[in-house]
Order: sequence, then structure tokens, then C-alpha cells
Amino acid sequence: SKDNETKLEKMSIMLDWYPNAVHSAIYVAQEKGYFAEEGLDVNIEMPADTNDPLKLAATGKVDLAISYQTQLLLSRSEGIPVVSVAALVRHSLDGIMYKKELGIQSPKDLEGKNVGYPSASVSEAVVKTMVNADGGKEKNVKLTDVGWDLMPALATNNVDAIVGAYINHELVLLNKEGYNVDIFPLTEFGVPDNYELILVTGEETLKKKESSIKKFWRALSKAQADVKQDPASGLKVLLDHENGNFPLDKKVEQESLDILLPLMEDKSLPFGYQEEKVWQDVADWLFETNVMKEKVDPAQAFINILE
Amino acid sequence: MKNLKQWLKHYRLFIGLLLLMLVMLQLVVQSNLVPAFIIPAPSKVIEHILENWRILLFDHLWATMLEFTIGFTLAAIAGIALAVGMFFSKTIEKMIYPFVLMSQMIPIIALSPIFVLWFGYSLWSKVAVTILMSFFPIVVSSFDGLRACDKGYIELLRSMGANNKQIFMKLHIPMALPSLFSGLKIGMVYALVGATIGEWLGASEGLGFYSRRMSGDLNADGVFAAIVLLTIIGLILFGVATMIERKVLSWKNGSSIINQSGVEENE
Amino acid sequence: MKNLKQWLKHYRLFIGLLLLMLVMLQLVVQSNLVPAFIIPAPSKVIEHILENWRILLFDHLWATMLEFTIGFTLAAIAGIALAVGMFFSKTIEKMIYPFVLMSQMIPIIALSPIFVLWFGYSLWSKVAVTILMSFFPIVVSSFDGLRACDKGYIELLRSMGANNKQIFMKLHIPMALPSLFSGLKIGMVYALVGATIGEWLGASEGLGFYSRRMSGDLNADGVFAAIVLLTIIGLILFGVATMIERKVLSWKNGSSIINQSGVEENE
Amino acid sequence: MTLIIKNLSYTYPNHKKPTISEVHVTVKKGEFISLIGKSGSGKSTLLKLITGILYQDAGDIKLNDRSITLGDVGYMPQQDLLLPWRTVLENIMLPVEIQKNSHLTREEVRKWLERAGLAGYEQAYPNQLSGGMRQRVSFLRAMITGKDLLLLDEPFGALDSFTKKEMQTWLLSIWRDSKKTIFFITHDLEEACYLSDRILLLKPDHPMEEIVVGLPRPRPSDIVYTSKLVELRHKLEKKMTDEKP
Amino acid sequence: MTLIIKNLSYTYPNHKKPTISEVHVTVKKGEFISLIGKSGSGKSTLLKLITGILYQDAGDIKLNDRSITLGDVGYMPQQDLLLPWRTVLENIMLPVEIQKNSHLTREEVRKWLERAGLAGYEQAYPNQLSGGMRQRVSFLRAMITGKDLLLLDEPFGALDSFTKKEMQTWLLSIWRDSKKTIFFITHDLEEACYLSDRILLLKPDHPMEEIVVGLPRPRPSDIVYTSKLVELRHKLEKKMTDEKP
Ligand SMILES: Nc1ncnc2c1ncn2[C@@H]1O[C@H](COP(=O)(O)OP(=O)(O)OP(=O)(O)O)[C@@H](O)[C@H]1O
Ligand SMILES: Nc1ncnc2c1ncn2[C@@H]1O[C@H](COP(=O)(O)OP(=O)(O)OP(=O)(O)O)[C@@H](O)[C@H]1O
Ligand SMILES: [Mg+2]
Ligand SMILES: [Mg+2]
Repeated sequence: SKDNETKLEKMSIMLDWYPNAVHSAIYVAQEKGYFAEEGLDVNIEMPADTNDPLKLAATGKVDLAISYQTQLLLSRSEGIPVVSVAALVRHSLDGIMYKKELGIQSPKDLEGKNVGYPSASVSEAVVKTMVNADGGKEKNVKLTDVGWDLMPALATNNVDAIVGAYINHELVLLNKEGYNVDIFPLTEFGVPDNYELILVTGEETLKKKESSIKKFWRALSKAQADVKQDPASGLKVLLDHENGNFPLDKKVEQESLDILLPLMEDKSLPFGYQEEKVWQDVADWLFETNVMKEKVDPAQAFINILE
Repeated sequence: MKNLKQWLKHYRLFIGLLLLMLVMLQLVVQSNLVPAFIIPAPSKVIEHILENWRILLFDHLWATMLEFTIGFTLAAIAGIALAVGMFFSKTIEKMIYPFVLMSQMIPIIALSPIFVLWFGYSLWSKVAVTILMSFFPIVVSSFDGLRACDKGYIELLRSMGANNKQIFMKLHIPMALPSLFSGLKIGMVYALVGATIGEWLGASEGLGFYSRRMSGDLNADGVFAAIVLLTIIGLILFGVATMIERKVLSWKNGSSIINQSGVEENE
Repeated sequence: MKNLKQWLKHYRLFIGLLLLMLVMLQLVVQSNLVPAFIIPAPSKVIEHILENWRILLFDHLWATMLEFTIGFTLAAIAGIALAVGMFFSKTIEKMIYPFVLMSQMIPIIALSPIFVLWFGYSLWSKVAVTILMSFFPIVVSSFDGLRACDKGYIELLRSMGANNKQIFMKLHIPMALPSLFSGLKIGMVYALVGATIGEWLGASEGLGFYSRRMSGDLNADGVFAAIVLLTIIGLILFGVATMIERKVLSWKNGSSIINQSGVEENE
Repeated sequence: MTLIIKNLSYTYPNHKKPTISEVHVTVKKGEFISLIGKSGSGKSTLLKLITGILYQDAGDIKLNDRSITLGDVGYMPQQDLLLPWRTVLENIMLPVEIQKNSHLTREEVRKWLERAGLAGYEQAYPNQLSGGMRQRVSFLRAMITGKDLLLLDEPFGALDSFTKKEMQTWLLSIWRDSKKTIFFITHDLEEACYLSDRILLLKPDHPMEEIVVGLPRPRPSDIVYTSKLVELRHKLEKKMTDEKP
Repeated sequence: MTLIIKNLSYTYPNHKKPTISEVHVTVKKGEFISLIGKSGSGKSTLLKLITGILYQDAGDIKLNDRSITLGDVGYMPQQDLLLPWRTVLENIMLPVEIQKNSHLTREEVRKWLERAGLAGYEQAYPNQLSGGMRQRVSFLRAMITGKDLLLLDEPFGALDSFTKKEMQTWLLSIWRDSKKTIFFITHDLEEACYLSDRILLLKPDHPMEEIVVGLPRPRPSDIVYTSKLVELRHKLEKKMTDEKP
């Protein structure tokens, strides 16, 4: 088997963020040798900035990257040559998170309130769309760029609500700390549902390594099935892997995975399959809200790598 | 006019090298050796600045300069005050100096939640970061400057019947000025960096905010436009500080008036 | 033993104040005045360190120290080399010095994509940030040190028939040492901060990485555990550097041997 | 004006032996007194005691029957100690600024500057002056305090012999006109003989000796080559180097 | 060993007037020659020209019929210029290190140190020494070059008159034993008369004058009080201050 190992093809993938429950399948595939079975030796890297995975995939520094659908469309409009090959999380994890005790019932109640967002136009657009859709006036909502401190911003009452935080992470953590927070899912208020996490590659890499990416996806699909089958042991693989140098909170990750798993699949569609309509809707919305200055052809933005 | 000419003459090598590098960068980017979304072509950056100069200068630069000015002024006041305190009291020195040193070792970004807790997203959170970053060199150099005074001078003034306040005002302060100035110059550079970092911790205007926002929107031209402006402002501030320093410390570069051998002054 | 005692005596005020602050912090946090996930109770931080000391020390501290050591060493070599270059060539000085100054004004985090592009997420991206942050004080102070040499000494050595190399080795270098040391000490502090920031820009181990990740998980105990370790390491490094400096520059603090008036040495 | 020093002793902190012990001196109005002694014999220390910068362990120093305090005398330190960031004029005005009560106008100061050959240099900084000029500025600064007693600590020690000669003659003329009392430190025996009415010899572990010069005034500058002065010098040197008391 | 300086001229860059112009000097083996002149008259400049630190605009300097170059003479600069980070021993060994070809052992250096009264101070740093000791270290450093011609630039200028006297006597004894040739700068006329065989007078805009001292050797230290020497001094002073040539 030594010979086999030497022949493995090296591949790199950059996560969207530090390893967490959503990445369980990747670690399971690696741990159980699914990648090796496909002849791949996968190296997992973590980014510093949420934009790095896209840029590095575009330059070919990494073969694959996990990113966001909105961010990929925005990249293409800025001329960054990246393509989505599969949808990892089929639905939005984002929404407007607010403190319950402030008497906010629906997005229009945010009028006169202060909403924190991470520096990106998309988040701004989300708030505007939601408030307008709910019959409020976006002008009356104060938006504060809170940099990278979403949770502390809300917890310290510097803002009344935040956008750009995930239901499977920030919401879980804040509740665990004893804050009474809830979320308005963005799909209920005029924002098209989107693939929160997608698997991305550079256009050049796609040309050169399409078959390898297919192999990667096969292995990952197999691992995802395992995780779905037995979430607890799937998560354990991740936790064990990380334990080497970073202790994750088991309870939080457990809860996170429970939230994620249903959002990662669609009964009627194979794992990872992307529909053109979703891409079209998101692209239209981004253009309408002026986040993208140039129109992007959604059909160019993705291919379905799965067989 | 003459000053400008001299300045150009002195820095012509630097300017030449800078232009050369920019031209090379332009060529490298245009020939796609480096993707434009990582390092944009200089021409694009200039274009971006020209297109957006109004908001860049009047909104963002203005905001950053406000944070910088307040933060640096407070850091200078607090830094000098602490140095004076340490100078007068060994107890204060022994108690506070290690904290001043420690304050430099803590990565500010790790403390960002605390800043948010204390200052929210007001101007003051950025001012706080600015102060934290520029405080250290100011304290250290003004303290060193104050301690540098020769004992002989103090004795001389005491022999004239000077009280402690007079000795401090007429001796220690002017003596500390050269050292203080170099501390202020370094502190100034760090204050500007501090204002930028402060804006990253949450802001709605300022060049730091602008660069981060542009980065979030994957607009490399915008990111570099902000960096270029920040650098230019930094160099201008440094230059102005150097000029003020030369004026105030003019006694340092006075050449001999007595001219026994008929020394010819070089232009 | 005696050294430790002296040290304790000298810093007892600082240590007292520190302990007092920690106790007060503990009380404040326990009485829920400040949310524990923003500023944790000191006891919790210590607990966290004790629970995770293995990975903290052997994985993360080790990784950070590796980056620090490589980065600082390279910065020292490059910084001193550049200073020597500028010392020997006015052209180099005029060309490079403004860049050195500029390098301090550009907020490093804004350059992170460039670092990532060039160095990926390898060790070298962190080393690069470390170098960038510690380079400036080393260059400036070694350059100042080299320039400080009195012309009289040079003439003396030339009168002995010394060549340029001998003058440089026997005169300029020892003369630059005091200034160089203070530059190295400041550079050292910034190198540690640089390694931490480098890890924020992408890493999978190191104390900077650890603190950032813990911050993402709202685990303030972990964030502060890393900060505490970093600060302690920084203070130790600074202390060691100061000791080496004292040894090397022992000639500076030698007191008079001739003792006409029978001066009694204080312990 | 009379200065009476009685039984003065002083030991520096951390020193075992006293630097000044049991010194008695009386200086009368208008006298020119020199203090000579080897380096480290405590000349500057004695002067600092008189100014009040240092405070004696025993004995007392009376000026006009009042214990002397800081600000009572004009003091010119061993190094010129001009403040480098002040112009010549500002340096000279320093004691006026500090004592606030002086009635000196800038006009009078200008006259003094002229007399010292410093006209035109009011706005110069000390680093633009030659050694002799610096000494004159430092001397004027002591003069301008308006005090009757001037303590000069080796004012000409750093000058070359030609400049020194000029400065000595200049000092004598100022002294004659201003009727000040001068207490002068030097290690140059010839200088002491040429300038003084009396010379005090300071030797560690010896009682202070006093020699009256007894040369007529005004003294021409080549009086130093007369046998009377040469002999006096020789006698002084023998006294100073003679180890046994 | 003969030093022949012919028609030497030197102008500092940016100066209008030459500092040294048309100087002629001949120094024979074993001579003790002093150069006197006011501050700024160019004494140090002339010495730097002889060492080769400065290079003349016109004329030439020949040592044993060869043009002089750097490293040919032992030079003691005006300030002692001891390297503060080197011990006394290391300071003295500096020229040996630089010229590499010296056959001096540390043992011989130790003997010199003893002779200079520096025994036990080998490992001391310069800032631990008194002024006189520093001067002796600086002098030994010039001696140890092993060169026959020693150029000493105001070696005793910074010392007090008592220490100076001791050092002069010490220097004479060393000179007598070592048979070196000494070219000595001073502004102290008495010192010049006491030490030298011949005295050169350097005056700006005047040709250089030469005075032969003509006193017997060895000279007792109180020869300075003899009328012969006092008169010589007086004559020298008149020559120096006499503005008309
Ligand atoms: N501030 C001080 N603290 C301790 N000792 C001192 C201090 N100042 C002088 N001394 C010592 O006191 C002694 C006398 O010093 P002082 O300066 O009075 O001598 P001096 O006669 O003026 O010498 P010089 O001619 O070199 O100026 C010396 O041994 C010196 O080491
Ligand atoms: N490096 C230099 N560059 C320009 N001019 C100089 C330099 N060194 C000396 N001079 C000038 O040359 C003249 C002679 O200087 P020099 O040092 O030779 O005089 P000196 O006789 O040794 O004086 P002193 O007795 O004060 O040492 C002075 O006017 C001085 O200003
Ligand atoms: Mg003295
Ligand atoms: Mg000279």
C-alpha cells in the first residue's frame, strides 16, 4: 500500500472559516480514507479572512475553497474567475438576530433601532430588503458596521440587532451565554434563499482538474451520508481531529450540526446539486439592491460537478 | 519654491525608484502576472481616487484625521503627563512602567471586544486604539528626555535661588525636547495606524473603514486607494513634524558665527 | 537567589498593584458587572491555562516562538544589513529610507491578501509579518548607532594605518552597539506582536491563532489565556535581552576604581 | 559685605572621609581671594557649600552675619554650563528671570555685553561661540545676579594660555570697576598669584593655609615674569607638593 | 630618522584661506620639538598632515627620504580618545592589532603599564580612570606603535597644573630612555620651554619662527623658576602677542 500512497494526487481545500460542525464530512472523508480511495491526498487549510478562500482559489493557490453564494457572484462581477461546483448548505443560515426583550416583532420594528453588520454591502442589502418587505422604511434603520465583533456588539447593547450572524453558530452561542435572542430568517422577508456555503474552484483549476474535483465530491458525498447516518460519530471525528490543538465545545457543535444537517440536503435533489433558478434569483437580487454594479451571467457562475 | 527644489533634489533617487516600481507594477499587472484583484494596477488605483475623491477626502479622510488628531493629542498629553509623573516619583515609575511595556505586547485586536464594551462604536473606540498605539513611544522618549538633564545645570539654577518649578520649566523641559520630538514623530506614525485599526473594529467612516469595506466587497482598487491616501497623509504629517522640530530646535543646527578662517558657507 | 530577591524588591510595587488589579477584576466579574465572555475572571483564565497547558505550551506557544525566532532573526539580519548599506552609501540611504518609513504606515492587515498570495498559509506568511513589524526600529537604531561615531576616533585609527574594514569592525560596530541593543529590544516586542498578528492572518496553530479562534467561539477564558501567555513570554524575552545588553555593555556601568576619598559601595 | 566661614565640615553621602573638614575663612568686601588645590581636594565642594547647593554637616557660613542661602551669591560653575537652547542674551538674563526682583534693563545688559566684547552676539547660540566667549557669557551671567560676592570655579581652566591671559586682564578690570568681592578657584599657581590679594591652599588632611600676595595694584600683565612673582609661585608649589605638613 | 617638511600648504575644503601655508620644518632623530600657537592657528592641522590623516595641497613631507604615509608615526590626539568599550590593556594593544606585524608581547606591554603607574589597571575601563591616567594610557598607545616619531597633540591640555607637572617629568624620563623623536603641541609656553630642544611658533599669516631653548639636560623640574627660563618665556610671549611681524 506504500506504493499507492506515493501515487496519491495532492489536492488542497480551504475552509470558509475555522473547522466547525459544517466541516464534519470533510474530516470524516479524510479520517475514513475516502479521499485516499479516490486517489486523493487532501490538505485542509483555514483562512484568515472570509474573502481569502475565493481569491486563493482564483489564483490557483488552493484547488478548492468553501465560500458563499453571494460572495461568489460579487467576485465574478469584480472579475475574479471563480466557479461554484456544488452546494454544501442549500439554505441561508443568515438572518437578523435581535434581542427579544426589545419588543421587536418583525423586521419593520427595527425602525429607530440600531443594526450591526460586518463590513460588506450584502449585509446592508439584506437589512434593507427585509425591512422594506415588511412594510418598514429602511431609512429609519440605523446601520452600524461592527467590524468582526458581531456577538459582543449585541451582547454589550451597542446594537439592538445584528445581521450576518449564523443560526448554527452565533445564535447557539448567544443563547448558551444566556442572552434571549431570536432571528428573522431572511427568506421570509423578500430576500431570495441562497446556498449559504458552496464549494468553489478557480476557472483555470476547473479546466485542469475537473476529474479530480469529481473524485473529491464523490468521497465527500460518501462521508456526508455517513454523517447523516450517525451524526454523533461524525462529529466525534471532527472533535478528535481538532482536539490535538484546539478544544471545541462539544455541546455547541452538536447543536450546530443538528441545525445544519436538514439544511444541507433536499429530498428531491442529490447532495450538492445546484439549481439555475436559485442562482438567477440571487444574482437578480444582488443587482437590484446595487450590491453588484455589473450583471453577472448566473449560468457561468456554477456547474454541477456531481454525476 | 527653493525649498521644493531642494526637497526634490534630495529625494530624487527615492522618487525615481518609486516611479520605476509603479511602472513595473503596472506592467506586471497588465500582463496578468499578478491578478488585479490582489494587487491592482496603479493606474486603476489613481482612477479610483479621482472618481471618488470627494467622499474619500471630505468624508473618510476627514473622519480618520479627526480620530487621529484627538487620539494623538490625548496620547501626547497623557504620555507626557505620565512621563512627568514617573520623573517626579520613583514610586509611580516602578508601578507604572512595566504596565506601559506590557501594553505594547498585547495584540490590540485581541482586546477589541473590550473596546466595544467600553466605548461602543463611537468616535472614542477609535481614539482609544489610537492612544494605545501611540502612547508607548511618547512616554518612553519623554521620560528619557526628562532624565537626561545634567546635574551641573540643576546646581547652577539652584545657586540662583530657582525653585523646583523654575528648574523644571527652564531646564528639564527644554532639555527633554529633542528626545520628546523623536518620540512624538514615532507616536504620530503609530497613531495613524491606530486610527485605521480602530476603524476596523467597527466604524461607519474613515479610510480604515473604507479599505475594509472595499475589501469586503472584493474591490482591490478601493482598498489600495485608501492605503495610498493613508501613506501620503502619514508622510506629510511626518514631514511637517520634522519641520516643526527643526524650527523649535533651531539652536541645534546653528553653525559657528565666529569665522576666523573665512569659512565659506555651502548653499 | 539574591538576584531574585533584588528583583522582587525592585518590582514589589508593580507586583502589588498587579495583584490588586487582578483581585478587583475577579470581584467585578463575579458580581456580574462585566459580562464574563468579554473580560473573564482571572481565576477562570488560570483554570483554562492549567487545563490546556499541554497544547498551549507545546503546540501553540511553540509555534509562535518558532515564527518569532525566525522572523526576529531575519529582521535583525536584514535590518542591520540595510543599516550598514545605508551607512556606506548615501545613495542607498536616500533611496531606501523613505520606503522603510512608509512600510510602517501601511496597516499590515490591509496587506494580508498580498502576504497570503506570496506565502500562502505557510510559516513564511507569519514570518513576513513578524519581519515587517520589527524591521523598522532595528534599521533606524542601528543606522543611528553607526552614524554616531566621533570623527576623532576614525582619524586616530587611520593614523595607525587601519583600513576601512578595521575601522568599521573596531570602531563603528562597538560604537553602534548601545543604540543597536535598544533597537533590538523594541524590535523584539514588535516581533512578538507581529507573530501574533501574522497568525490572525491565517494559521492553524500558535497563540495568536488560539486567541482568535477562542474569540470566534465567544470563549473569553481562552482568549485571555493566550494573551497572558504572550505577555509573560514578552516580558521574559525583554528581561533576557536587557540582561544580555548589560553583560555586553558592561563597560558602561563600571564605576570608578580610583577611590581617593574612600567611597563606600552601596550593596 | 563680609563672608565668614567657621569650622566647616562636609562629607559626601557614601564617603567615609570628609571632603571638607574644619575650614575657616574670612573674606572682606572687595577682596580677590583664590583657592588652590589639587584635583579632587574639594575646591568645588567648598564653593558649592558657600552657594548653598550643598549643606554642611557642621560649622556655619555667614554673609553679613546672616546664614547664607541659595541665591545669595553669583556663581560661575566649573564648566561654563550655558543652556544650549538659549541665546547669549537669554543665557545672561537667566538669573534675572529667576529672581524676578532684579531692576536690570536689557539696555544695561547690552552695555555689559559690549564691555565683554560680545556686542553683536546677543542672538548667537552658545555652540556658535569660541571657548573664551563662552566663558565671558558665563561670567556675565554670574555678574548679572547683582550679588556682591562672586564665586568663580576655575573659569579659565579650559582656555588656551593666550586666551587665558586676555581673560585674566579683562577680569581684573571688571573687578576693579565693579568693586565686587571675588572668590576664585584655580589650580594654576601663576594665575592665583597674578590675580589675588590672598591665596588659600586646600590640601586633604591638612589645615587650610593662607598666603598674602602683597603685590601692588594695578598689576601689569608681565608682572608674572618678575622675580617676586616667580619666587612666590615657587614657594607655593613647594608648599603644595610638600607631602609632610 | 629625519623628518623634513618642505613648503607645506593646506586649505580645508570650503575655507577661503589656507590654514597651513608654506611651512618648512626639519626634525632630527631624538629631538624634542614643540609647536606653539594660539587656538585655531592650525597646530592640530599640521600634525594631522604629518600623520597622513589629511593630505597636503602643496609641498611634501619626507620621513627618511620617503613620502610619509598613514601608519608611519605614533600619534596621540588632542582628546585622549580612549575607546570606552575596551579595557586599558585592549586600548593599548589597539595599534598592535591593527598593524598585525608588531612583535610586542603582552608581557612587554605589562612592563610599560607598570612604568606608567598603571599596574593593576589592565582590566579597568577608561571611564574608571582619572584624567592623568587616561592621558598615560593614550600616550602608551602611541608609544606601542613602535614608531620612532611620536606626534603628541596637547597631551596635557586637560590636566590640572599639579598633575601636568608630574606628567611632564614622566614624559621626559620616557623620552630619555626610549630615544624617540617627539613632536609636541602645546599652548603652554612654560611647558614648551621646560620640555623642548627647539620651539616652533605658528602664527596665522606669518612665516613660522623657530627658537632654540638651549637649556642643559637633564632638567630639574624647578628649572621653570630660573630666570633663564622665565626670560625665554617672556620673550616667547612677546613674539606671540606682537601683532606686527
Ligand atoms: N556629587 C558627588 N558625590 C560624591 N562624591 C563627590 C561628588 N562630587 C565630588 N565628589 C568627590 O569629592 C572629592 C572632591 O571633589 P571636588 O569636585 O570638590 O574637587 P576639586 O578640588 O574641585 O577638583 P577639580 O580640580 O578636579 O575640579 C572628590 O574626591 C570627588 O570624587
Ligand atoms: N575638519 C575641519 N574642517 C574645516 N575646518 C577645520 C577643521 N578642523 C579645523 N578646522 C579649522 O582650521 C583652523 C585650525 O584648526 P586646528 O584644529 O588645526 O587649530 P589648533 O591650533 O589645533 O587649535 P587648538 O589649540 O584649539 O587645538 C580652525 O580655524 C578651525 O576652525
Ligand atoms: Mg572642581
Ligand atoms: Mg588643536
